[in-house]
Amino acid sequence: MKHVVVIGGGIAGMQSALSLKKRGFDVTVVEKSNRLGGKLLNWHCLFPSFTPATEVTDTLKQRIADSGVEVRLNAEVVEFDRHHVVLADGERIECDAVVLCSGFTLFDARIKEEYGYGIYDNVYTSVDIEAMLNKGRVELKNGGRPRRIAFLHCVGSRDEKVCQRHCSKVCCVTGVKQAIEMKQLFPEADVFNFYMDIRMFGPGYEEMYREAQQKYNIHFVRGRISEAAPTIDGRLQLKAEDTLTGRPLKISVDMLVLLVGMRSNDDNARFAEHSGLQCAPSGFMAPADMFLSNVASGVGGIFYAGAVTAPKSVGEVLNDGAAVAEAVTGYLG
Amino acid sequence: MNFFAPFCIPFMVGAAVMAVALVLKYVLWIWHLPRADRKLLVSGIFTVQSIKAVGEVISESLLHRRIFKVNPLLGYMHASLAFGWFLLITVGWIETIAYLGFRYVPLQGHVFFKYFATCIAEHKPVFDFLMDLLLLIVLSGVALAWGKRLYSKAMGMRRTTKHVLGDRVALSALWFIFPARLVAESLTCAIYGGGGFLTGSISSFLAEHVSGSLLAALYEPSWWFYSSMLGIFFVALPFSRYMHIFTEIPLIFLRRYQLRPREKESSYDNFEIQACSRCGICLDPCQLQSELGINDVQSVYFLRDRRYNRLKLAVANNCLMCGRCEAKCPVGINLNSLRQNSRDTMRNIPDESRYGYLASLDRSQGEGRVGYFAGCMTLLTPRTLSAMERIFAAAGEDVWWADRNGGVCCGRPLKLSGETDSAKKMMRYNKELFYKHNITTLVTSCPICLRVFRDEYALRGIEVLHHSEYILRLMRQGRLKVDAAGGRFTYHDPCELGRGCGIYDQPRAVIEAVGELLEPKHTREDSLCCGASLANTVINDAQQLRIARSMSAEFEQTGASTVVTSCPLCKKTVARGSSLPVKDLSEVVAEHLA
Amino acid sequence: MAAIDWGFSINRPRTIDIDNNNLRKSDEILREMPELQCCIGCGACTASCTAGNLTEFNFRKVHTLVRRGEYQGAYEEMNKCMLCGKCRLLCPRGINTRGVVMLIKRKLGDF
Amino acid sequence: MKRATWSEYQKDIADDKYYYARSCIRQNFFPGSEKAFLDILSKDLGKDIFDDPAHSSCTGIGYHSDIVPLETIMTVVARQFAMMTESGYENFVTSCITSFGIYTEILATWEEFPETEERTRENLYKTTGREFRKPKCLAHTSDIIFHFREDIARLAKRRLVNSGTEEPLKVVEHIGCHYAKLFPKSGIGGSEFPYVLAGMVDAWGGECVDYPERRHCCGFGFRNYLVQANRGYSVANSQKKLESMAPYHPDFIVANCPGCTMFLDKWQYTIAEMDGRTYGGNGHGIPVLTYEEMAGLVLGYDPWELGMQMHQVDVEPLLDKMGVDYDPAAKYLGRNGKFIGKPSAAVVNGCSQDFIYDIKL
Repeated sequence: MKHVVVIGGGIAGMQSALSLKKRGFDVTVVEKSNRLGGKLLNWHCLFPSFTPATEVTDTLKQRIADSGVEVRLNAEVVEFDRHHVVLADGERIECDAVVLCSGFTLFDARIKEEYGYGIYDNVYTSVDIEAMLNKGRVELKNGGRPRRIAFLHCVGSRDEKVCQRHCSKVCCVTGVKQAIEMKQLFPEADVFNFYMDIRMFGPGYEEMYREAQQKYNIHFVRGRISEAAPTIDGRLQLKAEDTLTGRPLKISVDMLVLLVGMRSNDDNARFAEHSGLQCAPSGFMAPADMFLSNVASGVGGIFYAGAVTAPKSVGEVLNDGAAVAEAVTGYLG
Repeated sequence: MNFFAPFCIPFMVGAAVMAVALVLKYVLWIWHLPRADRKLLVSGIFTVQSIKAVGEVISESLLHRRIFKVNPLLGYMHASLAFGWFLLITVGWIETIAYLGFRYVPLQGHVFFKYFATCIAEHKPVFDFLMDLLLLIVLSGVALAWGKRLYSKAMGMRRTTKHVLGDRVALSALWFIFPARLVAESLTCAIYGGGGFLTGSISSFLAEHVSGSLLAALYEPSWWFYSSMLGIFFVALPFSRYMHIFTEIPLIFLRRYQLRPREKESSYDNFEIQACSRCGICLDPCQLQSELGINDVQSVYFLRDRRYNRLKLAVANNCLMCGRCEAKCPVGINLNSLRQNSRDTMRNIPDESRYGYLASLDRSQGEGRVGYFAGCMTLLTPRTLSAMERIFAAAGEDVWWADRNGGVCCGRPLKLSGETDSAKKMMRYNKELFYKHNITTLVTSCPICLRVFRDEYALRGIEVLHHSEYILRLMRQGRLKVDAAGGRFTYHDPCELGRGCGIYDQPRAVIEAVGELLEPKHTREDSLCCGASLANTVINDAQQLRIARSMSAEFEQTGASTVVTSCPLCKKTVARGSSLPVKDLSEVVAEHLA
Repeated sequence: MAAIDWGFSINRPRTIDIDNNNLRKSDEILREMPELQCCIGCGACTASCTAGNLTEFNFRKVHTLVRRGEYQGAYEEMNKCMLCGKCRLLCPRGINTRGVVMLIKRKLGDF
Repeated sequence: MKRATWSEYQKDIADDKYYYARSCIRQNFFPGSEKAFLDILSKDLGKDIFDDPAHSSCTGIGYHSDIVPLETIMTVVARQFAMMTESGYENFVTSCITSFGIYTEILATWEEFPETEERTRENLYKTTGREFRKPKCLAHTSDIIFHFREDIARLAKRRLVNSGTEEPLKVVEHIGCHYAKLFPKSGIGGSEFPYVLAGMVDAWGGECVDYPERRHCCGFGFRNYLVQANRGYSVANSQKKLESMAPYHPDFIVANCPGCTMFLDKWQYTIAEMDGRTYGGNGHGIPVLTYEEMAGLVLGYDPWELGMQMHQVDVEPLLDKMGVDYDPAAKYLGRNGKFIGKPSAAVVNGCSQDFIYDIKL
């Protein structure tokens, strides 16, 4: 039986492994952390349906458990080619094909220091908010309820200044989703979303956006926040341009949420160099082509699934998992 | 003979209050009429119009001819109550005279004649019969009114008016008056004998089955009850919807003298407003009611709120002003004009500086005796514009294009919203523009503009035509030839063009010159509104769309392959609601130019 | 006392100061017509505007400023509108634009 | 204060042997400051600093006002470096933030476009016959004071505390835009959280105020000030900062840029006269200090020696708070003991208005 190693145990890795197993391959999932699920484990609800993220991760984990896929946890890959995957402890796993599902890295919001993440209280990232929602306690540092919340879109996306030119695709939708969640938790609070463009590309997203505006009275201001500064009463003063009126705008908020983008993994370049793969200018892995071979790499026997090639939504990642099995089957016969 | 008994007091008080209130109201209203209206009144009073008015009073106020047209049963109900009661009073009067000869009998003597006549031994069975018959007719009306409360559909009404408390009190009193009279008269007959086929037979039944002492005990209270019901009703009448019973009479006269509601609220409006019986006939035609379930803004509620000074802007503004209810109002109240001048009162804020930017503006082009005013909306339906261009060219007409490059709005939308004085500024601007370019004919594709050009602009020396009229004229003059290529069309009457300007036949004649015309279920005077009317600034987009979808469905049922209309706003709206292609009349003509 | 000509005055800030703006009327307007919040700033209303093609009137901008609590001059701007209704036919978000004009005027004009 | 990030922006500052370049405008508005800097360095800290009479203006104001072309200013800067080279120094220290920005920008330009450096060398040689070496270390004078802030703290005679309550003084620090906003790496603490002045305040016992408009420009803006009709913009920017800091009740403002110090001081006078608004305690303005004056006070210098009588906003309330001994009668006496003149009473110093202003709106 042909052996395929799936690098990464997030949802892309799990779905790829399941699809490959179904097609009769011997599959090993190599995950560097101590559990399967990847970044989605930290997520509370998924847009636009507000489906709990655990519904996806738990189901996939259960299916993996039932499928007979071999799972290697705490196993970090240092290098690989089509026939070998080398782990940090020096172990070499022999295989016939490799599916790289190593996903993405979250943008470190501290780099945009003008927004004060890690400097001022009550500046959070979208990831922090999901964690707080998971804990069931969203509150200010002092335990209070926010009266005014600002979301800033495109933190670490579409920003030459931090060398992240690409759009991270999901943050807009997440921003709208979290704004609604905040409004549900704090109906008395005013929520302002500061955006450059609102990109509602998927089914039900635009509808959710509209609902956020009309039903939840969330204010959308087109303009990027230039800086955050503390106020005398411990809040944050934000400056932006309200570009639709052509006027600068100043506002104090209790809570600032930065919608952090996805950036490419630092490993990508190393993997690419070792295995002869191509990286896109964004640093994400470049598939063989954008249309007909979008889960294949330029190197036979090495495949991609999920956000390792570009920022993707959960649904798209899962589709990649199914598609890669088809591509691997074509390759291994 | 003594014509007083204590039980008469409630009736006498009621009648007195009513009389004073009515006289006061009418005198004040007439006193406050605008000077021009008073002039019309004086000059009309000794003309044949007064005689015609008397005829109309009989046919409408008593016989309710127009309600008969809506629904015969509903008509009978109203007529039996109004005319029946009228006859009861008249015949009762004659009866008194027949018994007592010509002598002074106080009012209560006539009304409670049966009570006071017990001392008269002589009986005139003819009157017993007549009076019983009339009572029966009125009672049948009351029974129908009860029935209408329970099952209004039988009278062709899906919905009935929700009444205010005062109306309910008056209504209850009214319902009890005639049964109370029947009981009182029957008891009287049971004790004293007499009575016709109705009261007589009930009294014999009572005499047989009820002890004499009980009858005696019930006798006085029954008259008290009857009198009280009358008293309550009369006191309530001037302050409730029953004010319409009397008010319709002066209204008919004033209307015959050409009095109408004006741009601003005036004293005359009182006659129209208080002539509303709140019959609720205006409810069913209203598409806001039937499609959107909005049930507190219709004309009956609007008039009621205005009458009691509790009109809200949201109610005044929430109306398509499609005119469907006005066309059906049995009293012929000018509902749109009244709503219009209410909006004026609530929204008109004169501002001299407003629209100062219009001065010296002229973006028109071309030269010709015929001017074409596309209208703002037509600029969003460029097919109409190019079709008109081809039609003008085919007819060899030199045209002055007033607003092809963007002009100034005709002013009607603003007027519809109540900002009357500001709207006049736009009207003045356009009027001057028309005169400046020396046109003799003004053609417009927009019925909204047409309406205001005709009603308000007073364009002396300029003939104002809707493009449907103009095209038909060209065809009849032989200047425009179309090939009868066939095709199955259905036509939507725009509210402003049909009910607003009375133009129904011209567009139809044009369509029939090209192909077959299939009428939708609601058509001509009864046509439905597309829902996007500029008169309504309250309903939202989804609600507009719901109206558009429901009314468009009728076009599909005709089997036509194209919907034709002649209003850019209707065209855009029907196109949203319909799966059929929607074309302006001019497009159809331009496509079939021979 | 001597008179001194400075030759300049202190420029007033152009900043929209959400903290110090009185948002009461803006809130009332949005409560009465929540759909106004749906504006995505496409500008179709302003592009087609009959009055806006004759003046500086910019419906989109004025209602956005009103939503931010900037009422100064908004009533006068809205008064440039002819209420012709073209914008309502174009708004991709289905906003009752004529209703918005009337509502803003009513709220800011206090009638 | 939660500012960990400042430590990520550090630069090498030489420990000794400085070539000193003066500022054009400071010598007029804060004449004691540059002398104080030279005294602190040479007398208190025992460093070698050369105040070269042969150096010139960097022409930065002319450059930013579109009067001096880039080629010209590069050659002028090259001459400054030539003077430094000829005097045998390689650590260039400039007293002006505008100049600091100019030097930084030109050095970066030469780095990116070596051909411009070659051309400049040619131009300099052709015009003056001089040659130069680029400085090994370029620093602003505030960088130097920051560098020795602990030494100064050890030598301190006073601290930045209220002598009555021993509470730290509340200090607004303002950094000139051209210090680190052009090249964040060129300033200590970068552009978002510059630490150069805050470090001094922390070291000498004061407490910095982190107010919302902390990073905002003072409004000088060269052309905004130089053209009279544009001054309204300039003053509006200072006002924005003052309004933002006022709720924190700062005891004084310290700035490291000649223009900022001047405008934050003088615009307070203008605002007070025009609008009657003042931002400090008791209806007074907020005193504005240079970092040398601040260091001088800490080291026990006489305030009139430091030139503090030249401030628009009176510094006496601050001196009283710090417990500085001073002779009020000596305030307006020159170094030769002669009366140097006295400014008119001003609203910003708590006096009633005695002018009618014709303000064009």
